[in-house]
Amino acid sequence: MPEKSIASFDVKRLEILDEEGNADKTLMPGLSGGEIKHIYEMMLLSRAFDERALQLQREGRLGTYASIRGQEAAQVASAFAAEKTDWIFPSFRETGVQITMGYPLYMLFQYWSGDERGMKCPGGLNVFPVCVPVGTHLPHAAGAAMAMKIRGEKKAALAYFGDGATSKGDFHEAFNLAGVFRAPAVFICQNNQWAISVPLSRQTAAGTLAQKALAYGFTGLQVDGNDVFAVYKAAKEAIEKAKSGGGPSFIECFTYRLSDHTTADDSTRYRPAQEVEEWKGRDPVKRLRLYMEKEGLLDGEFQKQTEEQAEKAIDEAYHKMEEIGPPPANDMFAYTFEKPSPGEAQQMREFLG
Amino acid sequence: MPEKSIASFDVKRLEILDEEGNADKTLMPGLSGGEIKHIYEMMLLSRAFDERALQLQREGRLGTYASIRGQEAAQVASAFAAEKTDWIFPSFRETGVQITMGYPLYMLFQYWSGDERGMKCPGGLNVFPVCVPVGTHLPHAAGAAMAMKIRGEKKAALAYFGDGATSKGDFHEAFNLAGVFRAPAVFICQNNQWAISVPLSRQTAAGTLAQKALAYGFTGLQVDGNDVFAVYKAAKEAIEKAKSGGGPSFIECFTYRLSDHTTADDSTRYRPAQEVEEWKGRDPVKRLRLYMEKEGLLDGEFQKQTEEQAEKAIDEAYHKMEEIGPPPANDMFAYTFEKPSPGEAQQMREFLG
Amino acid sequence: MAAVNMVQALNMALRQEMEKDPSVVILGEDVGRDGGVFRVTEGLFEKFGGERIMDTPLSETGIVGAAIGMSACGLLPVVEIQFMGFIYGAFDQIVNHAARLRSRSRGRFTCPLVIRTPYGAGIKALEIHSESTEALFAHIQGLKVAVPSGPYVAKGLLLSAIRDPDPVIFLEPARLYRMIKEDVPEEQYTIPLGRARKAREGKAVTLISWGSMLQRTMKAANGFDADVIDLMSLSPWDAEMVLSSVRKTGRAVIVQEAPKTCGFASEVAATIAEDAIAYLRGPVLRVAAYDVVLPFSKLEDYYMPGIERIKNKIEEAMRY
Amino acid sequence: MAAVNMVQALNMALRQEMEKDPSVVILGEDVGRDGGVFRVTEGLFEKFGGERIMDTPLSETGIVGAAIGMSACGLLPVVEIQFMGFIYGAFDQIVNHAARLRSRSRGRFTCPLVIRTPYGAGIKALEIHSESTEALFAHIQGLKVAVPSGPYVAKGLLLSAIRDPDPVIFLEPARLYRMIKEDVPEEQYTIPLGRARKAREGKAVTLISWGSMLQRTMKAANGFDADVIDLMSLSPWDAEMVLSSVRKTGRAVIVQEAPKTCGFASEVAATIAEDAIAYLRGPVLRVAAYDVVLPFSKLEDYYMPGIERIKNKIEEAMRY
Ligand SMILES: Cc1ncc(C[n+]2csc(CCOP(=O)(O)OP(=O)(O)O)c2C)c(N)n1
Ligand SMILES: Cc1ncc(C[n+]2csc(CCOP(=O)(O)OP(=O)(O)O)c2C)c(N)n1
Ligand SMILES: [Mg+2]
Ligand SMILES: [Mg+2]
Repeated sequence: MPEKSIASFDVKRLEILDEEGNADKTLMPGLSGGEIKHIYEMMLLSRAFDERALQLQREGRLGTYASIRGQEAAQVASAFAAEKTDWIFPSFRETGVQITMGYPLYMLFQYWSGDERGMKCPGGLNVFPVCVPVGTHLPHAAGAAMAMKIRGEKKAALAYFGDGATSKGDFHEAFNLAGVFRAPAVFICQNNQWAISVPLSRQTAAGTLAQKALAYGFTGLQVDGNDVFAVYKAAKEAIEKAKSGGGPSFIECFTYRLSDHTTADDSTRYRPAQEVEEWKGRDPVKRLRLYMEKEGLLDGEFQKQTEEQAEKAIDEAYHKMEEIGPPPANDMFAYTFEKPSPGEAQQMREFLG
Repeated sequence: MPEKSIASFDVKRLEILDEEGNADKTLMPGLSGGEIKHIYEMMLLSRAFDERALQLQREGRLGTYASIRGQEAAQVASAFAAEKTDWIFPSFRETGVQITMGYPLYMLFQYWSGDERGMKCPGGLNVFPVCVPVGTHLPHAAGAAMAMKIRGEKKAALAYFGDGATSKGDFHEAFNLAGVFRAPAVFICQNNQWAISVPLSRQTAAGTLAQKALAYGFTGLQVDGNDVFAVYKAAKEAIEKAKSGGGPSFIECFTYRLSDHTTADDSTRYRPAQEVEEWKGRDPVKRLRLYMEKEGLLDGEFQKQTEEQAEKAIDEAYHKMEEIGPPPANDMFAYTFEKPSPGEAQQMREFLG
Repeated sequence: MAAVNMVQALNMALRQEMEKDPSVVILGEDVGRDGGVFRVTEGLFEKFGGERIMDTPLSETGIVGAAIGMSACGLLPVVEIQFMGFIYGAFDQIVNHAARLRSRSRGRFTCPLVIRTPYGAGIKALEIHSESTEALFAHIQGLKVAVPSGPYVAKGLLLSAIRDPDPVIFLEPARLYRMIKEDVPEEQYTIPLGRARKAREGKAVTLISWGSMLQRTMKAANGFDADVIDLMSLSPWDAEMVLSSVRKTGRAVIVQEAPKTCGFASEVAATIAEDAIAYLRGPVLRVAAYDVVLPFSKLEDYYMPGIERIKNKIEEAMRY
Repeated sequence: MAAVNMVQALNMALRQEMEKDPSVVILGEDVGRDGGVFRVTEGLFEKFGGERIMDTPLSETGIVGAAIGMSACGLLPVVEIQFMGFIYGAFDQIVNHAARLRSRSRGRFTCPLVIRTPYGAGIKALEIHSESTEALFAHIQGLKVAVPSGPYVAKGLLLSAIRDPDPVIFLEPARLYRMIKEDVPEEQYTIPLGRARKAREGKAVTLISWGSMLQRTMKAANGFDADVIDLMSLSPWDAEMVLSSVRKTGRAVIVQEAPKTCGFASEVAATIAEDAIAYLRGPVLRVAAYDVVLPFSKLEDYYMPGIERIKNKIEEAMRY
């Protein structure tokens, strides 16, 4: 009885669109020209929102903000693969996902300005509030997916998180539960290679994050996270698999955070400038634009129009937030419980004086 | 650019000694006859202690007790591979490990009778107290191993735990840290296929536990946990690898819990009798005895003598515990802090009246 | 109406509510085929099947976290944590998520979940099986905390907890599980969260307690003209009943099983000292466990507040 | 002697102790090359290298759990948890292990570790970055809890914490990090754990506070003949100083940043009500945050106890 092999695994990576905008036709997902245009519009809108948020933060009009620059493909293309009624569990760096799902822009501004009303997801959408403690929303996604299965609803739960989140116990317990219960969950990691100042090599000794799914009995796939088509295809297949009873999937979108961690961070303290430069060359937006140009889906006019629309939508959203103004102070008493406890009610009376 | 393979893994299983007591010579670890006899003695002593503890519990002389029956090979052979000064982090079901490390038997009786003095590990040994919250000791082992590396001590940290523990976030975070810091840790799971009433298939969707190590960039090996030689060999190699800077290892000992979960449990409520019967046939003690008989290492005399010695040692230990008696009540004030706080001191005075 | 113990009363509440409301699901370790290590969920797996009675992996973060997700999606999960000592693995989920989801989402998503767990000393269990850290949960805004003191209260309180639109930590004194039997109606009835009850009427001293200490307090109260209050809920809690009793008696003794410092008794005492001090004849006294790490079972009896200690404190109060 | 802020004072304490004692190591997220998100460990990575200043994965359970293992094996780990709101991931390790290892092993293994974490509101941060749940830790037997109120205290208290043979939760009010400068000697000095200090002497009312509320309490005290006590340690805490002050003044106002129910102020009030009631002229008053989920930054200023609210309570106390 020699040492014998009892299991073997292969971890795969999917790439479709290269840096010059050439797509591998054999692998292309079924996306119409209109759909591709829509993805592109969402990417531009996300980027424009991101830039505006950074600017507003610098002007002291928003609080700390986490930029998504460089991660637009991973966010937009995966969210585009979802249906409106799927459940979305974002981390704090998911502007592109929220926008693509149709989350109102002015509410995102509210959120980043420190107003919880921005997290009151509108009816018809199931986008959970931003999760600040890293990785702790993954069990919610597992549970939501379990609930979908129990209730017989054909919906998937999509959880978004970073490479740093894969080190948390919550990641482990959520993946394990989803595996055991074959829950319709899709776990989407944006491996942007940094968790604030901690590089991937300090986050894990594993060669890929995708292989972490092996521990839970389902598959993990790495995709080029700056490649809209690879991301879309992987997400679409995973969502369909989830909805048809095939259980959970894990997608590692290999990408890069082009900005500082947040506006409170200075990444030049810990990150080689050259690495950032290299990844700027792999810009996911540019890559899709090149493809669309080649395919005749985009010209200067469309580009200009899309940019203008984005700016306009953002202007309107910001003004709407400003018009609404800050929440009334006694709002803080209204949501601790459905009905305020006697103590809370008394404190509110004291507060109102 | 098709979907390409970026990593592949093979999970192995090691078996050396079969159920009839035949060993694969090509795989045999270097163990002298004397060493094999010692392992056997420790197995018999562990089993005898286990039986006595169960009996004493039934008589109301010990508290709840967790039997190790069926897991003696996994415990004794792995602990035998360690040096006295290695650090051992046991769960609550590790009598065989403690005994093999030379932990005083009377102190084990103290522990199981509800007296913390039993967990005051004697000098010269580094056996941590029993860890009751499942899996939560694994980070301690990772940290101890990191400390060994920092302090330049050539010691390994061995952590023992069950299949259920692999579902805890603590498992994940400990494995990940050990991987990242290439810490000299050896993680030894006794996969006895049940976590109280929860079968392995409900614990994880993964086909093996060994493959969970892939998530952390080090190797996991499954061994026949009822095979002393396979367990010893795997543990010995892992400990040596750890001490020579090779980083952590994970060993899954595939075994079976022959008894109830603890004396508070009734496993007939949830476990098929036939499964238990099958595994009784794979008794690790019997298997080693058959081997030793064939090799001329054991005869009726040696068997009888070993059994008698074990009973004698256990009698003495139990009497010693009884002689020592229960701890003085004010002992509860002595170990909250090194020096009692003023409040504690005052409460002690009140208590003493 | 039958005389049943607390395990049976809880089991009845769960069974009845699951029959009535298909959204109610149970998850936890060993809650299914095994019926729970204390048998509170006995028979439910057979009756409702594995989709509604879910044996989970050993995974407190995952269990509570998943229950949060479920509760936000229309289920009413009742989680069992096997012993309170193991709830800390889920503490982050409880504190940062269950307690805050309603506030964070301005009511769009809520957590109508219940976390049941046996707690408290006196059952000679292994380490980490005997703590009573209810005060930790009472300090977390957005959580409700309920503690039954006997079978009748247990059933009515658990039904309220399951139907409550917010997360409830439901602490079951393990020592009481099979200790007392009471007549518990087969019909459903509720005991509102946030309200205390008078376990006994009296005029000379107010005794305040909850959970397993209530029994001992009642015994210690013999021979005194004591108003005994069973808080039943610690968050929100019925300060009104306590204050009006103290205003009547002028004396207060609070009895808790937990160590003294920062226990819930401190909150009760502080509230009395803030809102009823003019009525007090003497100090507000606390009976509590010592401020030490809870000892293993051999010394457990010395650690827990006993009837004698409670009596002595009542006598001390009566000296003013 | 230079005027430095609290970040610098803490940095000085860490650097000096690491120079003096090779067993001291630091671990946490971003403590290395980045110098910590608040820069408390700035320059230490460059000076002491990656083996003693360990950037870890994002893993609170793992970090604290590993530190427990390290501390049992002869190191003196100082852990940084990036914000107090993320400490709950490590709560099980802290409560079930760090606090109990000495007791469980009858002193054979101990946990001389420090867990540093910024805490408290007032910095307009994202959600979960502003809590002050010190009371949770003060209720856990076997933990020490220290809270500096300024640069000078910070340095001396941190040195005591590192040298203490037991686990210390060291809470750094983030609002104060760069708010005040004080003269802090370059030499090492210690401020003992478990002791309070008089921040001001007075005869008419005792004001008790700690951490970032101390500043506001001092400002509110202007115009009153107030004895102001800075607790500095919450576990163990200096009940003696509080009681003797209250016996002198007959009035007590306790100011905490945390929500009222079951906060540490309740413990202080309960202790006064138990041991100094005969000296009181009126109620023991608490100023605290409201019992609500801590709001996002836009409403933070309404939530935190401000100078006006403290003043009003002092006036209320003075009416008796
Ligand atoms: C549990 C927890 N610990 C620490 C933090 C502080 N923190 C915020 S983001 C972050 C890094 C996250 O890295 P990653 O998961 O890779 O996501 P990314 O920021 O790269 O999108 C840290 C440490 C936190 N929010 N939650
Ligand atoms: C964190 C935690 N949750 C629950 C329990 C209760 N409990 C004790 S042992 C056990 C099962 C452990 O299974 P496994 O890890 O396979 O070890 P085994 O008992 O089989 O040796 C459970 C659920 C516990 N001790 N700790
Ligand atoms: Mg990242
Ligand atoms: Mg097991």
